[in-house]
Amino acid sequence: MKFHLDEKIWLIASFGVIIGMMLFTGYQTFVLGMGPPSGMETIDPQKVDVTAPFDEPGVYEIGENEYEVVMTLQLFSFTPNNIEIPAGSTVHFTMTSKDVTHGIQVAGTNINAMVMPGHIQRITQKFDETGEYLVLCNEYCGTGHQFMATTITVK
Amino acid sequence: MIKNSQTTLSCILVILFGFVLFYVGTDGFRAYTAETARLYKLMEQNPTLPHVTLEDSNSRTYPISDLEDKYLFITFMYTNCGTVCPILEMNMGQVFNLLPEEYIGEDIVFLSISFDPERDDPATLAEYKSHFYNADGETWRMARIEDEEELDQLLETFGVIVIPEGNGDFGHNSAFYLVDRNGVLIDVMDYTKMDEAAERVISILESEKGA
Amino acid sequence: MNQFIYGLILFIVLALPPVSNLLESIMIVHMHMQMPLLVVAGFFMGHYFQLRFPEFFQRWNENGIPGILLFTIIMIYWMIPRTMDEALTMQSVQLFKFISLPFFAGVPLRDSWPKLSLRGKNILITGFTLMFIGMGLLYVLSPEQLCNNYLLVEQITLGWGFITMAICMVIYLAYKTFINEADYE
Amino acid sequence: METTLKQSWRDNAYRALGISPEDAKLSKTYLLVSFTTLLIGGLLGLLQGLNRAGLLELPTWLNYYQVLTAHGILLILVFTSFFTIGYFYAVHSHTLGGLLPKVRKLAWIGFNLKIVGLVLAVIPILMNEASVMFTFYPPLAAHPVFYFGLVFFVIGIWMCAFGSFIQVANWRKENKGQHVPILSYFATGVFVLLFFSSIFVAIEVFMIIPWALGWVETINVMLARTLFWAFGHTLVNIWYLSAVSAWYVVVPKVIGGRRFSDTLTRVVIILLVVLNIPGGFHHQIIDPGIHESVKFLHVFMSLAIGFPSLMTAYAMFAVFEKTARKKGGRGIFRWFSKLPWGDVRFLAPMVAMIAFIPGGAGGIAQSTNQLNQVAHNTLWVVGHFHLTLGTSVALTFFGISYWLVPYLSKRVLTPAINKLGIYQTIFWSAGMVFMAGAMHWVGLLGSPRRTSYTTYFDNATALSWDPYLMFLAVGGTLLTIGILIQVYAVIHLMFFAPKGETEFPIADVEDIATPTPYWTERWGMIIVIMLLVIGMGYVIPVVDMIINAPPGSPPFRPW
Repeated sequence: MKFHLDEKIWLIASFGVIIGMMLFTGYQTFVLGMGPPSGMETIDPQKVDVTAPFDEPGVYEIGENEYEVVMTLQLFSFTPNNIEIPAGSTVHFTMTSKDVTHGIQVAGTNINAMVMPGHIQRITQKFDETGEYLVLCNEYCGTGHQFMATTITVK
Repeated sequence: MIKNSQTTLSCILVILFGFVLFYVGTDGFRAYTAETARLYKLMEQNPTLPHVTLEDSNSRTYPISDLEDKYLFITFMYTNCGTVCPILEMNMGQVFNLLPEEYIGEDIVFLSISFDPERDDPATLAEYKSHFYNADGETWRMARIEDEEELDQLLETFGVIVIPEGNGDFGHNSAFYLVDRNGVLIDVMDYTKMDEAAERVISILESEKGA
Repeated sequence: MNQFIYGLILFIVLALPPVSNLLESIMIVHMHMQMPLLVVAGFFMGHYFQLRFPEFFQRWNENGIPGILLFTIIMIYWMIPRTMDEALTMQSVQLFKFISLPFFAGVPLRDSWPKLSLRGKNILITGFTLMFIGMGLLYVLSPEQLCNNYLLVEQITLGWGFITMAICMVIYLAYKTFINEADYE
Repeated sequence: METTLKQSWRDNAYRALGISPEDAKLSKTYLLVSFTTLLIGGLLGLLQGLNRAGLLELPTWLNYYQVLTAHGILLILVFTSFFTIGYFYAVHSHTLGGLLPKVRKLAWIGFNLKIVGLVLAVIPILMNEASVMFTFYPPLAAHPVFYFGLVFFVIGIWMCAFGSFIQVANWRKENKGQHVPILSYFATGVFVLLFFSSIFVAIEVFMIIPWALGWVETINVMLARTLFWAFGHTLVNIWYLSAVSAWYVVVPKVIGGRRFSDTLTRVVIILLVVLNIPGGFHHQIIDPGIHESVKFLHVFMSLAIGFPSLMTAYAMFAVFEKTARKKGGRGIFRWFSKLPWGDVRFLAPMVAMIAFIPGGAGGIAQSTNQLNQVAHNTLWVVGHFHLTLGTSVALTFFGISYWLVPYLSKRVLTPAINKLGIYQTIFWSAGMVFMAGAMHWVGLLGSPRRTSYTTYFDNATALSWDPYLMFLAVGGTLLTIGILIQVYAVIHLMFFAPKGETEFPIADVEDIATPTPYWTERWGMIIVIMLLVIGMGYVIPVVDMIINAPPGSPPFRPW
């Protein structure tokens, strides 16, 4: 195959874009620790209520300005709901689903993760700005899907 | 014709090279896994126990040298393990049963060492011990090594490799370790061959008696 | 010459510590990606050696058999669980890996492959297929951890990787056997 | 020499005689079903758009999610597959010298199986027994009949794939050593992908059926989801590859130019076939249970698909420029005016290609890990595939219909219908600019996909999305007008347009073109490489999902 010069340039540039995206993604994931949520722990989806820590979902202070939210997602609600935390705190979410596949998304933040039955999902976010954040389920889960939402209030 | 013989010669050379490569690489066709290679090396070196401080299921803290006037039959485990450790400990119990009672506690002490000191506190160890009816806390002790450095040194000396899996579990290799009265590692045995291990221990103890 | 440069670039990229660490952190990637890529790098670089030392290859590898033997030996050597482990823990073995795979496996493969008869090629592929099935079964069924640096689940994954490759090669062999290319070409 | 002479004589004979009535009937029937589903699916889409914007409340007996399931299945699965099969069987008939009787028979069997499957799948949806979306993620459990329908549909597709393979193999036997004509080569790529990717969904459905019937209690949720995306993502790319065939081969002829390098075209097809299936993992970037390093390797596998597309972009613009300059076009950009913008057969695919520029860029963006986390499951994604599938693919298919339908029905494209087609394209483009544009933007703000109208209890953030959603409704309305025009045009061209001969436009390669290497014809080897790539992508995560599986999930029916 014979390549023209401009074709060569284009192909190298294309390849460069792809490799560039790769390197940047890798740098963010492995050096900055910004990888996508990938909780590896598993749980019996039918026994969530009796398995620690999900037998007691809630907001726990685990350090200075550091909170853990142990959360279950179930057909059309989040437990706990209407969470309140002080501004500037880092929140670690530990979540699982009691029934079907859900998704958690907090508008205005980078929180976006699939929460699936049998798997424990983790995601961490620092809330600096005060306000009320909308938390919603972004994976279709049934008739009441559009009502599956709650809020995080940062004070 | 000359060329042909050269090719034959190079064939032979290549095969020879391969033979040497495999011979060196597998310690003379003996060790095909790093684990067996490790065992051969351990047996040749006979390392001595480093100084470590144990905290056992009865919350007693003492250096391992306190036990050194006796033979030690050691395994490495962690209580949260759902795969190999229960089998390892169960098999250890069988060896325990196979030994004549006269030796137990007198000439030999069984010791299960946890490499997960964070979770395996004395209470957890005591609970775990209760699953193995012959682990009495005296003649068969379960202990952790709280000091990270000491633990690492012991694991390294005995060539125990522990890889955290990230979800609270560990991948690790398993074997029976036999240490003599001077704190020298004298044998590493397959943990699935309890009879062989028991025989080996008995023969050592008996020969010592005879001498 | 281009090929030599591509091969060299590939070789250098693979040898970069972050790349090699990443590839070696997963067992199956270590064996089925890094190692073959090293061979591929050697395969490309081989062209240069062929041009540079045509005498040598002509004299010592006339019918391709010594080369393919060397290739096979090196490949088998790196399939031993122990060598994988030691490549991670011992500098010298690591070094040997980066030299042997491209230069003792990739280069001779480059020189030998075109010299082999169709039958020879098929025998080689069949041999590797059988070996892969064997290695696959070993890794999948072994209840013990064969490599100290890799977890049991990675070992099973590697086993299935071997079996997948074997299946692909069986399909290839079947395609070669049952489809008569002369019907189409 | 003699054989080539004979060959070209035969080609000319077929070209002169046109397609045989039986082959035409087959393709026409496929296309008719295709555009009927487009009409139904499109109208359902309008309902959704209006509801989502808060303008229309659906009656209680018609659930939003029911409508969405039907819309997805009809348009992503049925409209596209029937069109593609109708199109490529016409291609085979034209370029390979008529369909073999057994191949035609296979295609009819496939047709009937697919119709049976379609009916079986649609009935539970209509009864609100299968509101599981076209992705049907377990543990959502639809009525078992829904899954039986899918099985029939997949087997129907396999029949058509086998038919295509037999036809091509037969041609190659009769034309030893020659390259398969380029459009049939595309067809082979498409059917290879269809066959192998649908194996994954078949495995998934056979996992689900005993579970949906209650024979087994639980299912491995992660595994089912992964198998789905091995199929689901490839499916979308199959339609894309079908559209690309028209870009490479048909469009150059329509504008009066030559094809870009034959070798490059075939290499692009091979790359798209080989690289495609593991790309499905970028739908699971923020899933639990897949390790970060595996996800990283998959970024590469996903982005690699972008490479052949970028090659395509170059090739297309090279052809345009060359042709336009030959016609006297000048300047850096002024030559654009020399292209036949008034010809719908060019305009529709051209707009489709332009839409693929932002569409493809969005695809590259959202298949990288961290960027995906921003866009995943928001309306951005819906906007993205309405650009790629809804515009690049659909509009190319529309463009094809303006010559394919009259070619099959032995009628001609009248200037009036051509003009109508231009309007159609304008409506469609404008509708998509409104709808997909609004979707992308509001998606970045966080508005989720797959949800009926909601303000989340009058949440201020959610209320602020409403103005954008209004654009979505406007776009949806324009698109519906576009669909009505399109379906009218197809019906007209099929049954009412004036009789006559329409050409099947296949561009020739450049005279100076270098010959294509023969290895491009070795499909056995290409398939083996494809399987190896699939193995590279899937062995690690799938073994992990099986070995480290959590206890499974029982079925749920939360609607």
